[in-house]
Amino acid sequence: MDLDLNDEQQMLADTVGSLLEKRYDANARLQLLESSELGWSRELWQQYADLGLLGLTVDEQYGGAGMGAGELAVVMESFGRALILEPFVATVVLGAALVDAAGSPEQKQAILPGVTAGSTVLAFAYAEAASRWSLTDIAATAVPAGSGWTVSGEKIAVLGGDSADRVVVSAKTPDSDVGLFLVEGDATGLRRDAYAMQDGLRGADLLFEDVPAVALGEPADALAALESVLDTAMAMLCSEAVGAMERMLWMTVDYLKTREQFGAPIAVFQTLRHRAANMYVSLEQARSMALAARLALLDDDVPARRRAVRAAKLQIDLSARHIGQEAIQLHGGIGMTMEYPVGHYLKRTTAIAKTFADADLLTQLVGADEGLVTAD
Amino acid sequence: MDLDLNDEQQMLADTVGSLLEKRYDANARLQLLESSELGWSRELWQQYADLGLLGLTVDEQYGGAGMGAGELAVVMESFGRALILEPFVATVVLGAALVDAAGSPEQKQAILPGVTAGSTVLAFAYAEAASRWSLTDIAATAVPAGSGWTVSGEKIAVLGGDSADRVVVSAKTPDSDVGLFLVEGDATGLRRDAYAMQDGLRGADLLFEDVPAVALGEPADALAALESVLDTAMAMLCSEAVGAMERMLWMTVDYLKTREQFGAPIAVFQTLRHRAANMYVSLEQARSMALAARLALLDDDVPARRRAVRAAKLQIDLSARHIGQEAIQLHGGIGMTMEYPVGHYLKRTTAIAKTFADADLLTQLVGADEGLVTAD
Amino acid sequence: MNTALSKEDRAFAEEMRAFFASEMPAEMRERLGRGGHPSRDDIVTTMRILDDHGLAAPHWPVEWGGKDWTPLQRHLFAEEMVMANVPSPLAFNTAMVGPVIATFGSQEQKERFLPATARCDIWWSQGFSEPNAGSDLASLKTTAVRDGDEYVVNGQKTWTTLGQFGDWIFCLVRTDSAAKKQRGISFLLIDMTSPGLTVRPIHLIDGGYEVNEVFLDNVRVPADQLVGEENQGWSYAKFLLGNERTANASIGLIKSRILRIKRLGGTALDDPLLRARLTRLEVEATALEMSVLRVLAREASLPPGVPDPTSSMLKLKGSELQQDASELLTDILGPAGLAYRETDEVPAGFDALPEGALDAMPTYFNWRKASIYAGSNEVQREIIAKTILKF
Amino acid sequence: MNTALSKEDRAFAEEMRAFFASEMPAEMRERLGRGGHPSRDDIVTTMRILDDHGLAAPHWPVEWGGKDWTPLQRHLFAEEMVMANVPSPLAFNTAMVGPVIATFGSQEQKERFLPATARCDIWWSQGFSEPNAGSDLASLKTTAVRDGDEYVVNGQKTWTTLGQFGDWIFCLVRTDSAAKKQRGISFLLIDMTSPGLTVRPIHLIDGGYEVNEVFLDNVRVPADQLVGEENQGWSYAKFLLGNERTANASIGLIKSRILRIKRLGGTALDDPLLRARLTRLEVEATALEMSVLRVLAREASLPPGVPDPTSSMLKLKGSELQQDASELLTDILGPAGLAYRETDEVPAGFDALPEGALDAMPTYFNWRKASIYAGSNEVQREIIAKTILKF
Repeated sequence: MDLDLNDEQQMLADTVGSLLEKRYDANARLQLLESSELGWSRELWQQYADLGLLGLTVDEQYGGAGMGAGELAVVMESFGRALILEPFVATVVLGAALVDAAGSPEQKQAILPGVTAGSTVLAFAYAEAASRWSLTDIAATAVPAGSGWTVSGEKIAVLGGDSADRVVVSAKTPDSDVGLFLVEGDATGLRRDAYAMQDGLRGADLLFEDVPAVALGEPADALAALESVLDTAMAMLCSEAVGAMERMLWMTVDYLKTREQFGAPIAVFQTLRHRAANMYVSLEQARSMALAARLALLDDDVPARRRAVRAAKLQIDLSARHIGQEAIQLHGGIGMTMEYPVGHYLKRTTAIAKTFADADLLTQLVGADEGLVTAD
Repeated sequence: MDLDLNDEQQMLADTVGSLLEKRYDANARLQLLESSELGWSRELWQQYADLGLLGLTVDEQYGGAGMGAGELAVVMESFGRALILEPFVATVVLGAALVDAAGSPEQKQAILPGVTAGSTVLAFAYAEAASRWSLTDIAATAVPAGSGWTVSGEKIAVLGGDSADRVVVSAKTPDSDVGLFLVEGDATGLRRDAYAMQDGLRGADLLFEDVPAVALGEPADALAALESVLDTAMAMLCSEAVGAMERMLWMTVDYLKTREQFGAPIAVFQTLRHRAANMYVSLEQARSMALAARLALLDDDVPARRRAVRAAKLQIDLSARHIGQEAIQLHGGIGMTMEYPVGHYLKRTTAIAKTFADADLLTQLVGADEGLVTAD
Repeated sequence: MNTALSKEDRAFAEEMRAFFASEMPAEMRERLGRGGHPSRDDIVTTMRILDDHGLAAPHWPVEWGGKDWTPLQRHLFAEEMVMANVPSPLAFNTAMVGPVIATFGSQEQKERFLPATARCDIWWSQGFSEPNAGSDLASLKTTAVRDGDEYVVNGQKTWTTLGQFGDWIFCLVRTDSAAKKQRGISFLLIDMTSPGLTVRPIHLIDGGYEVNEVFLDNVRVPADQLVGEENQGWSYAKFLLGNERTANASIGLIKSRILRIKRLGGTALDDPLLRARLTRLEVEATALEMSVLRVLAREASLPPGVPDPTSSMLKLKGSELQQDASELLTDILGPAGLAYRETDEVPAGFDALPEGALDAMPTYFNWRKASIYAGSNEVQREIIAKTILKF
Repeated sequence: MNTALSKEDRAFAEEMRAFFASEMPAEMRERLGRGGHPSRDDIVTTMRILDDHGLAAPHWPVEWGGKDWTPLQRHLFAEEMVMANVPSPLAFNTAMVGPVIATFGSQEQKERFLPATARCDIWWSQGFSEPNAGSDLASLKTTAVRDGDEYVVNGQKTWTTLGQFGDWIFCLVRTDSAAKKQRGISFLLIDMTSPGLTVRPIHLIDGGYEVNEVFLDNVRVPADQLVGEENQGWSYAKFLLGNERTANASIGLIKSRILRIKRLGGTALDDPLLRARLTRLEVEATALEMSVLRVLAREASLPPGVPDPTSSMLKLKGSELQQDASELLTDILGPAGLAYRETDEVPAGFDALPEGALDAMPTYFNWRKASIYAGSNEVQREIIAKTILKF
C-alpha cells in the first residue's frame, strides 16, 4: 500500500508548484481578476500547454502525455492552492475528457491536439435553470438535420462558456437519449450571456436556437460516457478543493501568529487555537477522501466507484464549508476584503460545492442504496 | 405583555422549590433511586398532595385547585431542577388530565379526588414496539363486552406502569376509533414487566389479555381529547427539561470555578469558558420556547397550538442534547459517575427527548404544513 | 409569536404595518423584497417620510422628536419596518450619534445636529475601528491635539460602513496619549469635507463596496464639535454600543428572510433535508423572537447602557441564524446562483433569472460579517462567560 | 476502503477474517454482535486462543511472541477482530505494560511477566490517573518511598478500568518529591493482592461498573518490580501512550457499529433525516479509515513513541464518530430503548425485545467517555494546535 505520490507525480507537483509560486501570487491573480478583459492569462495557458498540463490525460497519439487521474489530481491540487483562473476544468477536465470518452477517432483527432497545444478552449454546457444538477431531466433538444443535428435550449452556469472555442452540450434526442453534441463557438444561433462567476472564474449562460451541431459519438452511448467523465471531474474538484482548503488553513495559522491584539499574537487565545485544530481535522478528513476518490476511479465496479466519488465530494463540501467559514471568522474583517486572499478561497470552494451536486443531493445519492460501509 | 411569573405563580415556585431543596438533594435522591423498592417516596407524594400539587389542575369540584397550565409549568420546572422520581407526569400530567379531558362526570368523580388526595397513582399506556410514537398506528384492540369492554395488546415504556393503581390505555375499537380505556391495576389479564427506565424513573411494559375495561368517555371522541392532553404534556416536559438544563449549566459553571488543574481553576481556559457561554445560549433559547409552548396552550387555533408546542419540544430536545453532552464533557470523568448528579440530568433530558416524539419526528411534523414563521 | 403579545400591542403592530404599506414607495419595497440593496436615496427617502410623520427616531427624547413608546413598541415598529422591506433608518444617525448628542451634547449641538440627523440631512459615518485595533477597540491610535480653538486630528479609521456617502463622521480620538487606553479618548464630530480627510472604499468579497478606510491627515476640527467632556469619549461610546439590547438579534431581518425562502423555495423545499434545515431555522428564529420579547418585557428593570449577557446572547444567535438563512438560500438556488451579476437584466431571448439568483451568494459571503462586526461572536461569548462564571 | 489496499493486504485481511470465524467461539461472537459486553471470561478465552495460535501480541518483539508484521497488517488484524465481534485483547496487557516491559524491563522481568501477560494469566490494570490530576496527569501525588529492598506506596488511583478483575497493576508513582512534576516519577508493577491495596468500583451512569478507585495504604512493593530506572517513569508512560498512533481512531468499532445500525435499523432508516445522518456518519467513517491508512502507510518514517497531530486527529474524529453512532442507534430505537434492563429476557407472553433495546442508550451514555479518556478532546486539540501553530 503506497498512498504517497510516486516520483513522477512528485516531480509534476514540484514543477507546477514552482511555476505557480512565481507567477500566481495573490496580487498577480487579483490583477487578472479585476483588470483583464479575459479574466485569465493566455500566456500562462500557453505555459501550461508547454509543460504538458493541458494534454496530461490526452492519449499520446493526439499529442498528450497519456497520464492518469492520479497525475491530474496532483495538478488540480496545485491549481487549488494557487486558485488559478484559467479554464482548465472547462477545457481539460470536462471538454477534452468528454471528447475522449464519447467522440469518434476523427473527432478526437480534430479537437484534442488543439487542446493539448493550448490553442483550443472548450466548455461543457449541461445545467439548466429548472433541472438543478440532473443530467437527464433537461429541456434542451437535439434533432437530426442533414448529416448532423441542430440543438436548441438554454444552459446556465457554463464554466468557460464565455471564451470557449467549442462547446459540448447535452441535449435530448427524439429517441429521448441524452446525447452530447459539439457546437462551434461561432455557430449561428449560439448566443452567450457572459459573466464572471461568484468565484471569479468566467462563465456564461448559453442560448442555443437551432444551432448546427455534430453528435459526439452515438447519442445512445453518450450518457454512460458523460457520467464516467463526471466521476473523474468530481474527484478532480475534490483535489482542487483540498489544495484550496490547505491554503485557507495555513493562511489562518499565519494570521493567528502575526496578528496582535491586547498586546499579544491572537494565537494565544485558546478558543482560536482549538478552532484552528478543528480546521486541521476537517482538512485531513477531506484529504483522505480526495485520495479515496482518486483510488476509486480505478474501480471497475461502476456503482461502487460512483458512490465513493460522491462520498468524497460530500466530505469535501462539508469540510470546505467548515474551513472556509472558520477561516473568515478567525481572520475577522480583513478576511472579507478582496485585497486579502482568504476570501477568494472561500468563494472558489463554495462554487465547487455547487458544481455537479451539492451536499444535500450527495447525501441522498450516497445513502440511496446499500450505502458506503459494507461488510464485504 | 407580561412574560414573568405572577405573584401567585412565584409563590408556588417558592413553595415547591423550598420543599425540594430541603428534601431532594442529590444524596436523598440517590438513596431513593438505588435503595428503595418503589423507586420514589410515598411520603413526598403525600406532601405534594398536601401542597395541592397533585390536584393543581383538577377542577375544584373534584378536590383540585383548578389552576391552569401556567401554574403546572412552574411546578414542572421546579421538579426538573430537583429531578424528582415520583410518578407526577404519569399520574397528573397524563392520567388525571386524560380522565378530565375524556371521562364522564362520574368517572371524574370516581378517580380525580383520589389523585388529588395522593391515594391513586395513574399511568397512561400508549406506545407500542412497532408504532414508535404514533397514537393511531397501534395494534392494541378493545372490544365491547357486556356493559364494558375488554382490551388486548402490549404497551411499552409505560411511565409509572409499575405501580399505577389504574391505567389508561389506548386501543382500537371495532369501528377503528382510537379509544381510551380505563383498567384497574389488579384486573384479570393485566401483567406487568416492571423496570427502572434509563433515567431512573420507574415504568413497565404492560401486557393486556382480554382485560376488562371501561371506556373513558366515547371512544369516537377520545383521540381529540388525547391529542389535546399530549399538547399540554409536551409543554410540561419542556418546562421540566428547562429546569433540568438550568441545573446542568450551573453545576458545570460551579465545577469550572472550583476544579483546579495546572494550578488554576479550569474556568481560566477560554475554550471551556466559551463552551459554557454556548450552553447558556442554548438554555435561553429553550427557556423561550418553553414559555412559547405554555402561551400557545391558550391558543384556540388547534393546528397552530400543536405546531408551537411541537416546535418548542424540538428546540428543547436540541438544547438538552447540547447542554447535556457539554455538561458531561466539561466535567470530565466525574460527570459520568452515579455519585455525581450531572449525569442523572443528562439521562432524564435524554429520556424526555424520546417521549411523545423525538427531534427527527418533530422536525418533520413542524415542517409539514406552512411551517412556523408566517406573514400573518 | 402573536400569543405573547397583548391585544394592544398587536393593534399597534397592525397600525405600523398599515403605515408602512401605505406611506412607503411600493417600487422600493418590492425591489428590496426581491433581495436588492437599499441605495443611499432609498434610505434618505425613507427617513424623510418617517420624519414627516414624526417617526424618524421614536426612541429619542420626546423634545427632539421621540415618541413615548415602550421598548416593545419600539421593537415592533422596527420589526414591522424590516418585514415591510423598508430600509431601516441609518443606524449611525438614529441609533448612535443621535442619542449621544441628545444625552451628552451641548444645547447648541443638539439644535445644530439633531433635526438634521433625524431627517438624514446629515449622513453620519462612524469612526471607531482602526486597522490595528479590531476587538481591542480601546487601543486606538488616532490623535487629536488641541491647537487654539481647534483640534488637529491625525490617524486612520477603517470598516467605516457606507462612509462613501458620509457628510459627517463621529470619531473616537486620543486626546491624552499619556493616559491608559480607555482614558484619554474623546468623542469628536468631524465634517467629512474638511481638508485632509479622505475616504477610500474597500472592495469586499461579495463584489460590493460598503466599508471604507478614512484617512485623517492634519484635519482641523473646531473645538465646539467635541461632544461632552474631553477624555470622556469612551463612556459615550459604551453608552452608544450598549444602547440597543435587542437590535442585534436582527429578528425582523431573519423572519423576512425565512418568509422569502418559503416564497421562492419552490420544489427545492420538497427535498426533506432542505425542508428540515428550514424548519430548524424557523424554530430557532421563533425561540430567538421570544428571547427578544423576554428581554423587552423586563427592559425597564435593567441598568441602561451596559452590555449584558442577554444582548450578547441575542447577537450570537441572531448572527448565526442570519448566516444560516443566507446559506440555505444559496443551497435552494443551487447552480442558478453561481453567476455573479450586477443586475437581473438578461439579453433578449434568455430566460428571466429566478428570484435570489442575484443576491443569494453575495449575501452569504457578505453576512459572514454578522459574526465579526459589532463585537465579534468571540467577544460576545466572553461577555457571557464573564457574567455566568463571575470569573 | 478496499481500493486502497494491495492484493496481498486484502488476502491477509481475508485470512484473518477466516481465522476469527473458525477459531473464536460462535456463541460469544453472536452475543457481542448483539451489543453484549464482553465478560472477563470472554477476554481471557480470546487471549488464550490467540496465544495458542501465536497471535496474542503481534506488535511485540518476535522473541516474545510478536509477528514481523507491517503496521498495516497489525491494523487489519485488529480491525478484523473487532468486525468479527471478538473482544480485543486487554489493552493494559498487550498494548501498554507488555511493550513497556519488553522495551525497558530487565531480562528477569521479561521472563517473569511477558508470557503470562500475553496469555492473560495476569490481568493487568492501569494505575495512572488520580482524583486531582485529570488532564494534568503529571501532577500525580501517589508516593513510593524506598525502604530497604522495597518501596512503600501510598496514595490513590482512579478511573482504573476493569480494575475489579485485576491481578497486577502498573502504576506511576512519585519517587522524588523534590523534583518537578514529570521528573521524579517511576513506573512500578504491583501485585493487587498486596496488603494495603483495595479496589472500590465506581458506579457509572450507564448502570455498569467498569472503572474503579484503587487505594494504596502502605503497600510494600519489592524493588525488583520497578521497571527501568527510578525517576524515569514519565518517559515510559509517554512511550506507552504514544505507542499506538491509530488505535484510538476506533475505526473497526465504528464500522461494526455502522453495520449493526444498518442491520437492525429497519423501517426507521426509511426516514430521510435518520438516513441522512447515517450516510454522513458513513462518509466520515470512510474518511477516517483512509486517514488511518495514510498514517499507517508512512508509519515507518515517523518518530516512534511521540504524540503527533495525526494521532490526535484520529482520536478526536474517532471519538466523535463513536458517539454519533451510539446516538443514532438510540434515535433509531426510539421508545423501545427507554427501559433499563439487565438482560433481554422478558416474562412469558411478552414480545421479544428488539435488538439494541438493551444496550443502545447505556452505550450512548457510556461512550460520552470516548471524548474524555485517553487524553480529552481538549487535550488533543491543544496538541494539534501546538503543532500547526508552533506556538
